[in-house]
Amino acid sequence: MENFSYTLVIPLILFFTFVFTGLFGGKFKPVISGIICTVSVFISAALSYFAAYQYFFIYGKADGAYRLINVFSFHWLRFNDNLSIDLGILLDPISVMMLIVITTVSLMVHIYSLGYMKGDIGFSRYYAFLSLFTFSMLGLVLSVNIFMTYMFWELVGLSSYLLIGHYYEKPAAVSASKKAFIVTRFADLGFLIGILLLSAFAGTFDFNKLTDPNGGAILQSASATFLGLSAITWALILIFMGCAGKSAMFPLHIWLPDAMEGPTPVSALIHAATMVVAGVYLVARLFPLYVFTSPQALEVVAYVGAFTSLFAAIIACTQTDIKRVLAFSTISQIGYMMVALGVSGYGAEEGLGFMASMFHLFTHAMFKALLFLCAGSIIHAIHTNEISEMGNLRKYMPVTHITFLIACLAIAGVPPLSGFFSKDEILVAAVEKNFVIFLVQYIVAGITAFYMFRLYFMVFWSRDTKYEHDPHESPKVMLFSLVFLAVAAALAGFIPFSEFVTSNGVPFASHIHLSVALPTVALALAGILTAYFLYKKESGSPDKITNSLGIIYRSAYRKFYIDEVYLFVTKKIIFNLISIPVAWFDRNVVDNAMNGIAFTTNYISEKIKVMQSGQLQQYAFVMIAGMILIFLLTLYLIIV
Amino acid sequence: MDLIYLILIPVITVISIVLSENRKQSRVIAAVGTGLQLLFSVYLVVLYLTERGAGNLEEMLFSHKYLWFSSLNIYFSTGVDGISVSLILLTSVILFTGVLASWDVEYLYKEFFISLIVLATGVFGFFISLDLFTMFLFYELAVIPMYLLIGIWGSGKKEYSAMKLTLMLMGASAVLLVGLLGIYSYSSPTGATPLTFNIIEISKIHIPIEAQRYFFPMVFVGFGVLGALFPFHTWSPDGHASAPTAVSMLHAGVLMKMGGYGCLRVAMFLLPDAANEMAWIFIILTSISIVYGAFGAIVQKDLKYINAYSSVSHCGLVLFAVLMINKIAMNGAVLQMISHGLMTALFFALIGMIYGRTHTRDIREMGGLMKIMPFLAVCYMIAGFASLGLPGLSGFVAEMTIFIGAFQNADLFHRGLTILACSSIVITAVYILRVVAALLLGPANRNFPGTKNDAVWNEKAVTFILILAIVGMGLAPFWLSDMILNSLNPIVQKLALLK
Amino acid sequence: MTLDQILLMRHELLLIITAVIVVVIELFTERDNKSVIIPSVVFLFLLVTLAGFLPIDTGKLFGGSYQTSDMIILMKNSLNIGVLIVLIQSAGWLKHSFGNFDNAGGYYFIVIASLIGMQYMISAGDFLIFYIGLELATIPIAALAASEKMKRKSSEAGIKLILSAALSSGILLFGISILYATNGSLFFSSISADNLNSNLQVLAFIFIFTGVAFKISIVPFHLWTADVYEGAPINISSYLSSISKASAIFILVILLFTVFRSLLPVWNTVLYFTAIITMTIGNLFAIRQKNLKRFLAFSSIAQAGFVPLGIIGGTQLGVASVIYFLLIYIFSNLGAFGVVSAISNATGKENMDDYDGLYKTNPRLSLVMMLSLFSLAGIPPVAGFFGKFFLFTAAAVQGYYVLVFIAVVNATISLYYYLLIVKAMFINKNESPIETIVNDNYTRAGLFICVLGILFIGFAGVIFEFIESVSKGIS
Amino acid sequence: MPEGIGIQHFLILSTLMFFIGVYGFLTRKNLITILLSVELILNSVNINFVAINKYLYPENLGGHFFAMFVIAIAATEVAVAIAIIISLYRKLKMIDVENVNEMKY
Repeated sequence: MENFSYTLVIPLILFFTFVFTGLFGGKFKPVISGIICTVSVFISAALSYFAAYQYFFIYGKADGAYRLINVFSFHWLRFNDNLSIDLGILLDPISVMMLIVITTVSLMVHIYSLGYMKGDIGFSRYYAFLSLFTFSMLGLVLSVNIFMTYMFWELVGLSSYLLIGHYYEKPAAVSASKKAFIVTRFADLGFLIGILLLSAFAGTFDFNKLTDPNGGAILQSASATFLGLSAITWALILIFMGCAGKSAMFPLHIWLPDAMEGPTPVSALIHAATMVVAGVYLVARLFPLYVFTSPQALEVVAYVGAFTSLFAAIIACTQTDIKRVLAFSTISQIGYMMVALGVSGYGAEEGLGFMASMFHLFTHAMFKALLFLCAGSIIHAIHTNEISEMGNLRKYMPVTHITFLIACLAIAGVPPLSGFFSKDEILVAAVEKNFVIFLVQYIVAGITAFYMFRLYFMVFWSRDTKYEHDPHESPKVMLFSLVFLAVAAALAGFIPFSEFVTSNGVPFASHIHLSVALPTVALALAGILTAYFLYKKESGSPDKITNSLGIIYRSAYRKFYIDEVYLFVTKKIIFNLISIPVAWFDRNVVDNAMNGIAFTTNYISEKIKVMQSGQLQQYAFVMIAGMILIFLLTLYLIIV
Repeated sequence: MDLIYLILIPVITVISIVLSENRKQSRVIAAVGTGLQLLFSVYLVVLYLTERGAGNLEEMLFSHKYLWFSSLNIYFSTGVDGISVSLILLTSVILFTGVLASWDVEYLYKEFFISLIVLATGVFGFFISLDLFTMFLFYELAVIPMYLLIGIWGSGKKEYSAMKLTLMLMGASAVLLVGLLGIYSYSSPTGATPLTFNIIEISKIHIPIEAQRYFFPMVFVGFGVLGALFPFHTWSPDGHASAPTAVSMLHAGVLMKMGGYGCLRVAMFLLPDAANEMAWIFIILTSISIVYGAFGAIVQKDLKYINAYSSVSHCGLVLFAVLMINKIAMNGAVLQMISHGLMTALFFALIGMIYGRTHTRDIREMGGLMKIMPFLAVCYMIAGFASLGLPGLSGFVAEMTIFIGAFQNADLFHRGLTILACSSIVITAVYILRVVAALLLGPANRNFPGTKNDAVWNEKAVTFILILAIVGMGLAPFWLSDMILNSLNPIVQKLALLK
Repeated sequence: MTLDQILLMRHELLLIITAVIVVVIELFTERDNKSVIIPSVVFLFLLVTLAGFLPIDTGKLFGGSYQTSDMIILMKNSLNIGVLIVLIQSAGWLKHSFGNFDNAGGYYFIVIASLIGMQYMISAGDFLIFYIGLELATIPIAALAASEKMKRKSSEAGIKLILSAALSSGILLFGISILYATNGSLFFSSISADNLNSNLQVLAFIFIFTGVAFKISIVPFHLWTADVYEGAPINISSYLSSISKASAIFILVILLFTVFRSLLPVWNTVLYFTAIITMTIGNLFAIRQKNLKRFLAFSSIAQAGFVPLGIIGGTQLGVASVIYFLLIYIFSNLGAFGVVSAISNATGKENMDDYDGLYKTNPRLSLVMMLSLFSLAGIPPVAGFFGKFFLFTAAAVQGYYVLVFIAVVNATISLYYYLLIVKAMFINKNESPIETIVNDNYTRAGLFICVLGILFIGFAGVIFEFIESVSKGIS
Repeated sequence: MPEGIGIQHFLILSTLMFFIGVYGFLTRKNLITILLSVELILNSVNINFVAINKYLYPENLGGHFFAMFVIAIAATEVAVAIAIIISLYRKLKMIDVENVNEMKY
């Protein structure tokens, strides 16, 4: 029989690399830590590919369906007979697929960073944290237990925090990392409460039991209701809140654009390819639960995803920071994945959306990582993020140019690049289920093409910018990654994804739906053309348009003031209206109440000192009076 | 195996310190004595586990009884279960690191170490006592040295803080004493047996509920004050802020745990009816503690105040969990005690070290310490992450156990407040990251007086031991958790039978 | 009457002999050789104290006018120990105050005479002996209180003590006369044989209670205390606050448990309220005091307020805890007074501010002071904790939870002001602290005995067991 | 035994004396007078004892003895008190009780 126990090495090797480089990274030359980490990621990636091969082609199938394989698990923290936090490894199509995504992108980023981060004083720290992140992300996808997911969920948040704050002397980076952590932490609160609710009703944390369509968890649920929705719906919505936080869904998306303060390879790895799709992954992981117990929750997922994708796409058109454009594009694309899950059903063909979502996750990881790495390459060359300061870069950086173009075409959904296939499946799934959502996604596809090519033209064409010193193409290690990913982004669409990853594990064959594909491609081309005319050559027309749009443009540029709202809530309400009053209350009311006891005692003491007047006769009087009082007291007692 | 060594070792250490001739000698003696104590505690844990592994199902292991006052039926009776064993281990770890952290004490060094160890003796005695009398005795013994330690070696408005702390804790012990005496006076319902202070014996009888209704609040509040129960927590911020490093460590790390332990072992165990009946009142108070402490911490500017308020919040969680009356939550309570003890000790140790270099604790005056003293800064970050409940560190284990346990109670009241308590993890993140950002990150602000060197060996040892414990507990909580879970059986059974 | 019977009074007889010897020594020492009196008297008294512990018969004398029991012997022994400490501690004062020990003989004679009065008082079997003992215990002390002829305060203390004492004994006597009127007997045994229940008897009880409560300084009969303690020489104050108070409590216990046994409900109530008010008033006044003698006066009032917790309910356990408490109290209080006296003799400073930074210069004195104060406050592991705890236990077992609660709260308040002194000694900074004092051996010995008592009486369960066993007879 | 005079007369007399004594103690300013008031109280007690013994319990002499002792002790008390008053007078040059208040509060 199959033996997958080597998969244990996939995450653990990275953990040990983290510990090793973290503790001793300062002891030897920085590049050595980089190489150690890269090698271990390579080992991890190789094992992942091997595992994927074994799973998908040899051992994974049983009775024509891919099944869950519990490689191993042990009780890490036992609460009672049913509830325990287990650590272990679970293999199923999506987790194996994620293994590929994570290790591939991570490996590319590791290699890329050897060039990109060269000379950085925090080089070995950077690599240690990259290992930590990859470890946590792998742990997350391999979880056997929802609480294990939560643990690694937090850990990826931590590594994201650490990596965003890599340039910790830059106040912007510090506050961005803080913001990312706190916003996702807030979302995780929802996740946690969701888990608690879920465990209270389903009585288990175990994915095997939770997601078994015939299992007790699903059958037992939906008994209690609260505010009109069943408890399980609440639980799933709350868990989705956690996903929304991690995956930067509206309104919890605000941390992602700021997270671009981190080194660009980090953005590629964490904030484009892997961590931000953890939310999608989790919804997919709990998908049977969503489908069978709570269609409402699934609707929430779909609508939030749709709105976010539109919202972020609009903002992306207005941003002038190359990484922020990509960040909003990421948010928008994740919205796609959420929509796909939200409109999906359970089963082989019925689960088209599920498949499409995972497919898009896969392709998106490739081309978005590529985009970010290209952006990194550009920033590496000219040391700025502002696209207004770029232009005509195709002359200086040919490889970057070509790979960037491939990625743009892929994301815009131009066939035969990968994005076309996955996006098409999503739209097909949507049109079958909910036309409004389909329409939104359809429009977003056009906008996506527009803003990506706006970016492309402004950076690589446009005006002939004078640079302080001529930009140069990036070193070979970086280009290697770019090319590798470009190939992946171009070809990934040809993978027959529905043969491997489906909601219930049963493979099916998917095809292109021309009725949906053709209009979409047409719209994408329209978007590209618009961008071409507006931005190919430097002209005044974009400014005219923005001026005519006026307040709409300004508010989109300011990201619809969501940040300001948050700032208001945190600074004005939490800080000024809760915390400061609480602190004041504590110091002045509670504390003074305690001091007041002491004060009163002293006060009484001061007031009664006249009793001790020094006058002998007064003493005698008190004595006699006291005696009489005692007598009266006893008399009273005797009478009563 | 006689637990009395846990008392004897510190006592001998104290005597040796008295006889020592100079500063070097006394601190070495202190370190050796507390180190021995630590080894002994580890040995105790090992023995305990082997004994349990061998199938010993007695409620208390290694129990001994020495007759003390026969007419009052007072024994010096000792014994440990998983809960006390783990807390003893915690205490000895923190004591040892506390001594190391005070390596450079110069002013009245002998007295300092003596007071410190006397304090710890009180704590050890408290945890091994099975008799309410000795328990109370050790409780007070642990509180009083605090006055001197803060008053003499403290900083800031130390006299005020020391007095406030001592009086509030002694006031609490006053309330507690009445409760304990109440339990004693009802400890022989039939009159056939003499009245007793022995916890195990009392747990086997049933105190009338009318009496419990009076004594439960007294005992709970009495211990609760030590566990920073709202609104009786105000001794804690001032006390922590003024105390010297090692004292803050022991105080927040260990002393406050006596409150939680007492609530669990005495209030809940011996007065179960009233505990079931009146828990809701205290659940509300502790919920307030949790959120209130966290919010209070957000705006503080003094590092120690931040931690003090954070302790209010975290210790509130302990009592909150204790009141949830189920095994998981109570397990979480004990885990939280240990976890909070370790990380808060680490925090205070680091604050002390940073203060020793910067001569300020105001976060506005510092910044970019990561650049200036990277070792301390990294350790501080780890402490912070432990505090905000990051997986892999101890805080996560404890908090999650509490939340899961608390959520097992299937009514809206408990669950609603559990959700409220959960929200503290977000607020905790806010203030921890605020401190981390302001203190460690950002451009280096070198405009503080004092030296700018990084940690020296004893400081490294302190942080290393504590972080090791935190990580150890965070990575492998199972053995600790199982040890505690089994020991909770009698308590939970007694409470649940009456529910 | 045989010799054996006479020897029942061994304690008193030995004391009388000692007193006579003291006079003889005083007469036959040269004027510039008076210092020899101190060691000889202390040695003599040490012998007397030790002799008190020898086994002895119990029984009655003079037709029941005089009685002893194991408990009474224990009480006497405790008083002896206390007086021994006082005598030792007085050496410094005698030297300092009267130059060359001029009045040492007289002083010792008077103190011993007063002790004889107390012992007779405790051993009294009828009201006559009781009254004589009481007066014999008080009047000489008034003379001593006024003995510092150069100080106005001393005379004031004397006159306040003698006049209030006279008034209180007048009241006491009036009470006795009423009791005599209702009963016709002055013997305790025959009075207690009657069932006291008439209102007149209650009235008599209250008069008598007032007289004794005055000696214990139970509020509201306490007002003389602070002034007298402050004005009188320190050793007299410590004698008054420890020995005199303890003896009065002993006799109160005996009276309540034997003579007024049948009025138990009445005196329970009376004690209940007076206990509360005594503790509270004592504490409230003590908080503000700056003069240490005055401070200790109020502290001793507050301490006396705890005693009724043991008496109330009238149980054997209670009596045992009262005796135990007092035994510890004597040591603790004498320890505190001993330090104050050592410092006062050397420097004349008696104010709390003067003690700032004392630990720096006089660590041993400070430590003794701290231990004594902790013991008074009832902090473990020193003996005071055990004393208080057992008192509270005795009351709690009887169901007086509210009273216990108030008492414990008061104990906390008392901790506050005891800590003020600790703070002064250990924490407060002082530019010019009291210089290092070289104590003579007497002071050292006196303090050493106190410290021994404070440290070990609590731990020694046997002592409490012994007290508990001898107090069986009373209830 | 005089005709028409019963125990109640003595008791009334003694009670009056007692309270007059108390009153005097509380109101007189001169220390000597206060001392006299104390004597009044003690003598009222003596009357009590003697009268009660004589009228109610003539079979034994307890009351009489008691009275004797009280007289004797009162004398010593007065002796000491006077001595202290004299010592006080030497310092204050007066014996007004209101001036004996150096120590208070």
